[in-house]
Amino acid sequence: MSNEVALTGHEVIANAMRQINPDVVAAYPITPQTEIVQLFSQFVADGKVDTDFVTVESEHSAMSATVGASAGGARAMTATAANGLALMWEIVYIAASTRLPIVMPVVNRALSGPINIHCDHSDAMGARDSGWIQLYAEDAQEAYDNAVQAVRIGEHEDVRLPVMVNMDGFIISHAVENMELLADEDVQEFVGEYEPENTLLDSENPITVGPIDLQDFYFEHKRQQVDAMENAKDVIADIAQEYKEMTGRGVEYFEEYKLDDAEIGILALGSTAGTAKVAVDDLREQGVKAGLLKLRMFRPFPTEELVEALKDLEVLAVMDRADTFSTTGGPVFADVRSAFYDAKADVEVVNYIYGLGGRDTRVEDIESIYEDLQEIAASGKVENRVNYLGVRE
Amino acid sequence: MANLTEIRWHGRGGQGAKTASILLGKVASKTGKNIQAFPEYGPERMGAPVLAFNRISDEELTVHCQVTEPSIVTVLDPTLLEAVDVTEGIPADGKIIINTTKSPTDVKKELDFEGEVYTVDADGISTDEIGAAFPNTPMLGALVKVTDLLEFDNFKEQVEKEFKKKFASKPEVIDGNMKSIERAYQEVKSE
Amino acid sequence: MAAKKDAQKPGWKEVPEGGLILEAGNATEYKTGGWRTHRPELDIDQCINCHRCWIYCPDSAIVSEDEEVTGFDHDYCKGCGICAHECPVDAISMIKEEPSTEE
Amino acid sequence: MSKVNLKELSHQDERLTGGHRLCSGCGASIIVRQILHATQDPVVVGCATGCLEVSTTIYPYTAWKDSFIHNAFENSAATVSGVEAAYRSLKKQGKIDEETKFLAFGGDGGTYDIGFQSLSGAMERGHDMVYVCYDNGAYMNTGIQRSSATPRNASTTTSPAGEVIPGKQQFRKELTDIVAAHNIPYVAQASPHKFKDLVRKAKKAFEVEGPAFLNVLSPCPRGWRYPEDEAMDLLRSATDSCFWPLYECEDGEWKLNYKPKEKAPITDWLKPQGRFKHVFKEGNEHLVDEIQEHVDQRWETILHRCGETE
Repeated sequence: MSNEVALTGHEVIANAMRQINPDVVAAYPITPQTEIVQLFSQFVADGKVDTDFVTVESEHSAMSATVGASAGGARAMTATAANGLALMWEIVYIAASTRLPIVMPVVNRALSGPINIHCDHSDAMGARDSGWIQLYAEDAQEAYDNAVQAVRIGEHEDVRLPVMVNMDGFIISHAVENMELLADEDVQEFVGEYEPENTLLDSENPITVGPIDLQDFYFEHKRQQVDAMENAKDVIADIAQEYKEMTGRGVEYFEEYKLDDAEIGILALGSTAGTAKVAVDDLREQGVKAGLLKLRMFRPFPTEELVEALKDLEVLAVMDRADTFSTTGGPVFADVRSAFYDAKADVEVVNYIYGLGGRDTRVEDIESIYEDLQEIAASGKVENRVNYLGVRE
Repeated sequence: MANLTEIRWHGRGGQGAKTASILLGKVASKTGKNIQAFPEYGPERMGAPVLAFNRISDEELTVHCQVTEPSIVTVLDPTLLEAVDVTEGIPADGKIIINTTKSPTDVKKELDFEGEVYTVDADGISTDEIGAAFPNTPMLGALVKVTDLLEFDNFKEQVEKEFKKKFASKPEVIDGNMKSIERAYQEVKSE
Repeated sequence: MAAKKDAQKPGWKEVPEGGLILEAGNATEYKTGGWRTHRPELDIDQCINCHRCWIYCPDSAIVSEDEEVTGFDHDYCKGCGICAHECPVDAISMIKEEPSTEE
Repeated sequence: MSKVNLKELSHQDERLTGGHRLCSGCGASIIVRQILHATQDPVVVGCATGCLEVSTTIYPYTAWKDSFIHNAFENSAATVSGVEAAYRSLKKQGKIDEETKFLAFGGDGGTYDIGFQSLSGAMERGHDMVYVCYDNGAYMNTGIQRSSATPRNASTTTSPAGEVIPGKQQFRKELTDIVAAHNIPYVAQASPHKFKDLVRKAKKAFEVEGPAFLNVLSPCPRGWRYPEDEAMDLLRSATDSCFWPLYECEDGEWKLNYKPKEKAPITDWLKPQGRFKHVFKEGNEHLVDEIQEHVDQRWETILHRCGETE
């Protein structure tokens, strides 16, 4: 049982949270996440959830309290964006290393400075090495699907890691789109009861969480985190399959769009992937063999699977809505290009940094990338490995 | 995207441009359309000129950039005609619907605009029916009239459902809102 | 490769996840008695069992059984001397630890 | 509330074991033991990064017999807020049924300074927790750097007594008062040498519904520089000189808990401590005077507030 509705990304995520009915939510408002917190507060006020809602005084405390709640055996969630995520930073790492299955929607927004409230991925990309699973969504529907699945992924006994559910700020969060909400009971059944193995609140079996971990054991604990990430790949795929059986929707690691016979392709994540589909359709009508790979799972990174999906392209453009300032390209580009090194596939990989601070990225902009790719395919020459799309010269 | 309709709403912060776009989106969605409704991203300040947008299509919508070439533009406040270029990006066969007491011919001249111009006194209608100037709901009636996006009776039925949700705490305003939609639908003027 | 000293310790597949310690109070396996330079000695005849030494001990090292102070847990006593200093009847004295003469 | 009887308390299990690695003669573990003896319920303990935390939970060992969580330096109060929220939620849902107490520790660095916001937030929200600051007046864990709890003219490694500047230039922040301004049910200042007072206050703090805050003076032989067996003497001089008044505020009612028969001169408190050595150099008499003056003023304020003056 599900129902078709038209909702904002905010409403969708707040409803996912209502349906998940977490034991604890500790959150602080920040543009463009604020409405999630507001809507969820109303659910709390109206008694629609059992959640103890902790209205913390900062994001640092939001993540700190969420860690405390999760260590206390609660199913715990928070949500944030940009500077809020930055303020949480220290504890974001602690949540992962303590192996707490916290689910956190992140409404992606440019990280200051200068201050800017609009969409890019500099917030979440900065946290790419924090040990959190990261899922990205093309639209509100996928953000919802990811949020529901994230609970199961994070809590899986082979994983036990926190999950960031990313959604483009304003573009998705503030837009109303058609989507399908599952019935409350279906979500409840899908996520199931949370049964933590160890909790602070089991006085029969008291535990110590977060001890000082020195040279003799720290490295072993970090090695375990990598192992959990490795396990997460199978778990994410399995849960996506199960979700697909229930809903007919679902992407495992990525979606391949007209990629089968494609000669040139783009890899993108977030809402831009949707815009890129329109560009691909236009080009296909003109007889251009263009394709698209929309990445859903960025952490862990599906190295082999990506190479397998992209190895027959002549040229691939990786779109990054954030820069690393390494001067050698964006974060997604770095991983994709590294993946191709071992594969020894004959694919030119170029990078387009785009949309920083909410700069609109239109179908024409994406078509211009495909034009570049056609030129590279024809000439065999790459003039600029890293390109800045839509920035004024 | 052959049957894609893109709409731009002009208003002032507080006039309900965003609400109107969302209401239109939600209602169109109920009639089986694929829709998007979104405000111009950013903080909304009372009185400042604001924008909101719709995309309505029979096909799935994946595009996520801003609307730059709307085929329909709706202006909630006549004073905006002097403040902003409401005709920006509208193709030659586009339509513009304005809340004003002026005639379409006069406005067309004023705007130096090639396409179709429609006017309706949404302030007057809402003042009569709701007791204050809420131009956004009557403008929806006018918009349905001048486009063939939605079938009017079905539209009204869905809007009423939305109003019942939205105004659950003050059901007395539903009738006035419905009447103002009906009147704007009847009273919108073309050249 | 792990250093020789650490090679005996459990590997990453064996230790509990997330740095959890599942055995509450297992610090007792770690003896801090070796930190001591002076050792408290109790004159049981003098002791009035007021338990001031017990409440002031930083190392939970005063042994009390059935409301009687019976001595010290030398596994943990670090020899700070607060007990001796605070004893109202001077029943505790601090004796310099001698190097072990055991063969 | 029943009187605190040490013999009775001695029947209770120790909840902080030996084998922790705090300094010989450290005040923090004395405070922890006294506070844990004030309840028989299971406790979840949170602790800010600091001496207490790094010395009691060195992986794979823990000195805590209760559940314990350390998260980071500045968030002991927020972390315990979260655990307490989990408890409330799970209890409401019938998933757990026992009584549990929540106890957060922080040093003065983790409480007065970097953890101040987190503390304020937790107190304002009204979580049912006892927050204990073990105040040793500097960042002792990392080598005695000054904090906003460091007394004026104390020499620390970041406010050293030099040729020109005689140690820390600011008087310490009155954190107990600031927390009291949150209008929480119970706030008190205590010291472990007055163990009956401290255990009683801890019992009260555990008993009240909502947040309670205890600011406890914690002797540190390393940072204060005194012979470690003299910790309690030093604390006595702290309360006898009125440098560290013992008082409490219950539901807005202030009460003085200890009034020395004769107020001791501040030099009794300063002199045994190496960190104040420079104030006794010839020509520095004014440094002692200004400390004395400040303590006198502060004492008057407290007496007045507690209704001890006409």
